[in-house]
Amino acid sequence: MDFLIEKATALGVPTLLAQVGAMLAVCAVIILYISVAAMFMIWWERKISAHMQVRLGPMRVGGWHGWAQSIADGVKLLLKEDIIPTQADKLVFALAPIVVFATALATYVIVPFGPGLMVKDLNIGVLYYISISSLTVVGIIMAGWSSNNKYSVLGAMRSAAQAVSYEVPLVVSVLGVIMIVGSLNMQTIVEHQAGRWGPLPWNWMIFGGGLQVVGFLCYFTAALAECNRMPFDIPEAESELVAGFHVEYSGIRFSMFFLAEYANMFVVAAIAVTMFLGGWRGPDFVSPLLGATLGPKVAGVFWFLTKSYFLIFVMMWLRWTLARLRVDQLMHLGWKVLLPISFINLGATGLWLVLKDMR
Amino acid sequence: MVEMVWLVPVLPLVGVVINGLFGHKTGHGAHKVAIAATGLSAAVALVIFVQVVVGASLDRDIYTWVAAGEFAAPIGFLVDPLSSVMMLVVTVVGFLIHVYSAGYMHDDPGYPRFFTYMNLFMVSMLVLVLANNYLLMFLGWEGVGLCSYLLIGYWYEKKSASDAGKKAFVVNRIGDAGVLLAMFLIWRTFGSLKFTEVFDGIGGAKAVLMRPSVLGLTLVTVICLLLFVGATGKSAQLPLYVWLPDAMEGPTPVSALIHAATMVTAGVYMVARSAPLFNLAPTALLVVAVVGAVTAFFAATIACVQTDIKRVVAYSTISQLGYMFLGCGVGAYASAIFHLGTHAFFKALLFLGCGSVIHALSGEQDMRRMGQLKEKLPRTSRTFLWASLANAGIIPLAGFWSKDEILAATFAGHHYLLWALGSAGALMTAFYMFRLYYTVFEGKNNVDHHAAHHLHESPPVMTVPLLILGGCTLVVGWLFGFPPDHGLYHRFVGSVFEEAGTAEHAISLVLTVVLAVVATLIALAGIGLAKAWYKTGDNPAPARFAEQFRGLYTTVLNKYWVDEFYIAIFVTFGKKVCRALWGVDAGVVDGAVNGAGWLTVAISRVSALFDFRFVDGLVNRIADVIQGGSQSLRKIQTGVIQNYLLAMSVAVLLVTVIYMAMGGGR
Amino acid sequence: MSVEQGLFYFLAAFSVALALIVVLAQNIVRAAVALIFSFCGLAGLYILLDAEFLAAVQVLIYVGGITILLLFAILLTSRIAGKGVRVLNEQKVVSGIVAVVLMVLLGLAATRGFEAPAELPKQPENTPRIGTLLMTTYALPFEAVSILLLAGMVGAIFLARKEEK
Amino acid sequence: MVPLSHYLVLSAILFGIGLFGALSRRHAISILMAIEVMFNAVNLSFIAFSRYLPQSQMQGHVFAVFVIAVAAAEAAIGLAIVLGLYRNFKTVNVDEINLMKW
Repeated sequence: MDFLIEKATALGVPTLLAQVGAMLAVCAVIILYISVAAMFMIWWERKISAHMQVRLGPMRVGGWHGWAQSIADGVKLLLKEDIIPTQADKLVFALAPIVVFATALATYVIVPFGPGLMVKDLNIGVLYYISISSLTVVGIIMAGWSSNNKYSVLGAMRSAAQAVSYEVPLVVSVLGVIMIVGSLNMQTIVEHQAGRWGPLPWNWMIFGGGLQVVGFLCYFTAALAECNRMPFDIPEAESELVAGFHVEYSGIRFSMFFLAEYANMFVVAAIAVTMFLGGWRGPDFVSPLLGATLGPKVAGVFWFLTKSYFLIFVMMWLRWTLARLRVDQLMHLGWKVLLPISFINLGATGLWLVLKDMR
Repeated sequence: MVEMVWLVPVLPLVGVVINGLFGHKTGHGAHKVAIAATGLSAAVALVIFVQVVVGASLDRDIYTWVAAGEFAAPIGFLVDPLSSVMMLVVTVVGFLIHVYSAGYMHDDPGYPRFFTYMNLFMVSMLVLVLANNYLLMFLGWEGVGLCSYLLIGYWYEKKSASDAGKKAFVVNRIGDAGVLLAMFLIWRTFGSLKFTEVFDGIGGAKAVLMRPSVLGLTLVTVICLLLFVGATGKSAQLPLYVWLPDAMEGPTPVSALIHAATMVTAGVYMVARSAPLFNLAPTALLVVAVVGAVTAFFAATIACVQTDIKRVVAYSTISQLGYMFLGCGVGAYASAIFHLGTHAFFKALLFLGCGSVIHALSGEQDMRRMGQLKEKLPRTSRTFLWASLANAGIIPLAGFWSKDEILAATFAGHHYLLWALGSAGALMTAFYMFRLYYTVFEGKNNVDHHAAHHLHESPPVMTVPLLILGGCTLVVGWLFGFPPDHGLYHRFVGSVFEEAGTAEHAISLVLTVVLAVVATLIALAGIGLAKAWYKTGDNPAPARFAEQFRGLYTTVLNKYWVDEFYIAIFVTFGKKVCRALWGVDAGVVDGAVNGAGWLTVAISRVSALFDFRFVDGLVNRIADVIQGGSQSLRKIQTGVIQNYLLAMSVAVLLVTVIYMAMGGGR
Repeated sequence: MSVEQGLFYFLAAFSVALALIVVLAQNIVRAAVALIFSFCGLAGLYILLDAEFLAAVQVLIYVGGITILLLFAILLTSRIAGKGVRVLNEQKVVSGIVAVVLMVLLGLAATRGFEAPAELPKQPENTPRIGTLLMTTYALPFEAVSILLLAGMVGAIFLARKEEK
Repeated sequence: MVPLSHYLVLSAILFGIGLFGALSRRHAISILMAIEVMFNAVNLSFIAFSRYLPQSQMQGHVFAVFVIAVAAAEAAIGLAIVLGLYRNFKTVNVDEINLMKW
């Protein structure tokens, strides 16, 4: 983004205009990416679930394996009538999906797609992500409450409880990495994972970088809960709450929730990759083709996306592997299992660091 | 090792934590923890003391406790002869009393609670003594106040006990306010609260200190008087002594530790610690001396007629504290602290002896129901005798040296009147001590039977501390106090106060001896009188005496009605006002009604008509006014939080307005 | 008018307007939502003050934590139809006056009180600096606050628990 | 550059608004919210001071952190109390809860 601003100012565009323009451009890009990627992921998820159940899933639309299915769905959603219940609190009802989507959008700011390829390299990156992602639940509660429907209220309250509970282990499990790196800056974290670890070519956090396997698992579990994925999807448990907080939503607003959910999935995966799986690091195989300036970037993006989508695949896989937890089980898991484990991990990391400094 | 001084308060703190948090676990093993903690800290204190004697000293900040703007108060320790002596006394006496308590409290349900409080008290007292700045000292000061409150009300199910606790707490608050104000002034004058910095800053700030501030008193005088107000509260001097006798509601070891040996001497310690300031304020010194002497005399008179064994000792404590302040007031700080130390030993011994007697008589405290316990309680009676002799100031026991030094210094300071008061007090001291001794251990046996038949000497765990304290009582006096003013002790502690620029009154050897002889004679006279009256136990003389001076006797017996006075003034006042209002109200309203009645009757009496109507109207108006007033008054308490909040914010608003009107915020 | 000033005035107006909604709104859930956004506006102001760490903490704790709890309690205690009920008590006039006067006074004090330096002093990087301060100068308050939080947690659990019969 | 006084005035305004709310809202939770607004006003002035006054090496930030922590505790306790009130009085309007009166 700074890059864009420089270019624009170099071309004689006034600074303010350049800044605004750059912001708008970036937003446009991200929104585009989110929607496309989300559609792709939806289609992908449907295929995966189908194949896991030895079905085929969408096959017709667009020819090859129904790749255009979710595009069609999207179009349909956009064209549908936008219904607002009469007893709803109109303003809040209208605001809710925007909040959810906007937060999902805002989290992309600090995703390091590649070396130097990120919207804004905040030096509180991780903290920024954590705080922004905690905004999502606000939107959910607004949605659930404003639609004035007992299912949605229940879903919203479940979601609030879940989010607040799982926020804690999420943060604590990430803290280990932050302690090791000594910075909240995403790029710094990625840089820190450079180099080799003995025979292995990776010095990732879950490997030599910090042995943060436990932290990674805690983070991943908590993150699943954060974005209401199976097995933590009780806020929108179809079989209990119809569809939870967004039961009253339809048309474009519904599609916003839907997109936001998948966007969140991606961000969660991206953060996990950045913090634990070495970010965009990977064998740089394209520099010979594209030259030293562009090559590393391309390779970085490639590896980053590969890792992220692998994690997303794992999420979908889990969805068809695990059964949904009951509310009390959920709380039990969050407070009495995840939290202690992540604290132990934190303490162990601290100890490890101290010992390392000693020798 | 001196650097390890922080261990001294921290060790009891460990005890507090263990017994406080895991009391249900330690249960009746609680005393082990507590005694171990205090014992260890006593050992450390002993080592440090020895090193200080050899010449070590320490003034170190360990941690910045408060840092706000340019105000900073460290958590730091100051180890010099003065504080080390205090530390030693506190830890040793405390340790012995802990041991004793293990026996005295052994079948008490709240065993761990008791020892938690005791250890907490040790912590606070040591912080008070070792602090190197006024704020930290004040922390300890409040801490001991809290523990005293908790321990006086230890048997909280007894209303008298909890009331006594509250009384002690409230009375102490008055003094604490003084200390706080003094600290504010000190901070404003010296820009620091550390003893060293304050005392070094005196030279620089002399101009300010000597400037008349309030009522023509110099600033330093005001500071010292405020400090002394705190001292009177904590050390039970006139007029704030009233809480100490009631404090005897607490368990006897508590009375021994807190209300005889350590806490009540905190005031003396503070005055002595602030000697450099006091030396600049002769007026304040005079006040201290006068209050001390008067208290010494006054409390002694009361002690002469009390019949509750513990209260006699309590008033004796007040009186002895009076002597200490007298010493400070005449500039004999060293002697005062010396008396503090010796008194700690023999007064603790006295209390523990009382405790042992009470224990033996299964809770009996009235000395008229005792007597001839000498054979039954041999060890107790023997140590009690030593302590009484010491308190009476018989050579060569502890009390003699210190008290005599104080009196000698008073004489040498040409405060002849104060000296006379002190000596009279000494006479009565000897008298009441032996009145107590003879009525309890000799005289006639008035023990009622079911108490008598399981009368027993206390277990060793209680008597051994008695014997140790008795030994100390026998030796410390001449060991450290001889020769007067040049003994080991004085060469040790005196240095502190010489630095403080204390004017030592040179006192010739002859005078010393003469005064010593006089003092001894006085004490012997008192003892003789007591022996003549109470040895046999059936001498009618005391009764006749009481008859002769009935008025005086009853006055003294009722402690000069000071408590009643206070209650009348401060407590009943509020009620009085309300009742008065109500009375007026009722009377006036009735008057109104009757007036109306008479009005109808006397309608024909034109002459009276105007009169009554006038009265009627007037009366009604008054009634309305009063009713309206009371109505609006009770409306104040609405029970709605937000009204209170509103009142608060209005107050804040007013404060802000005043502040800015006075040009603040610019 | 530079971007910074523009942002400042925008965020200030935003926060104040939403704060007004918070205290005046008829419907309490709307008030809570307004509170959330007003917090976000303040977070923006913190960023203007180079306090990005606190801005993040603000969003994380206040928005993600406290207001969620508030909303939670609202959902547990009240219905959606908040129409028609009196939201202000009878002392609103007096308190309004008090508040306004206090506002004015504080404003006066602020404007005539402190002269800020011409150029902003150099500021160390947020997060490490705060960490160091918390661990050195303010270690004791830090511990005190943590104990306070512990006590608060215990108390909250105890209060909110249904008394078992 | 925005002068310090602007931040202080803003904080004063927010504080006043919060005070008004705390004084005159009936719903207990609204009072809590108003108090949160006051907290934020104070935080703002803390941070503004520590930004503009050179001698304060970001100590204001630390105080703000403390304020936030205390606010969190306060919210938790307050909400527990509100739930208790609701359980016992079936209302959360504090001006209807006045048992502690004459």
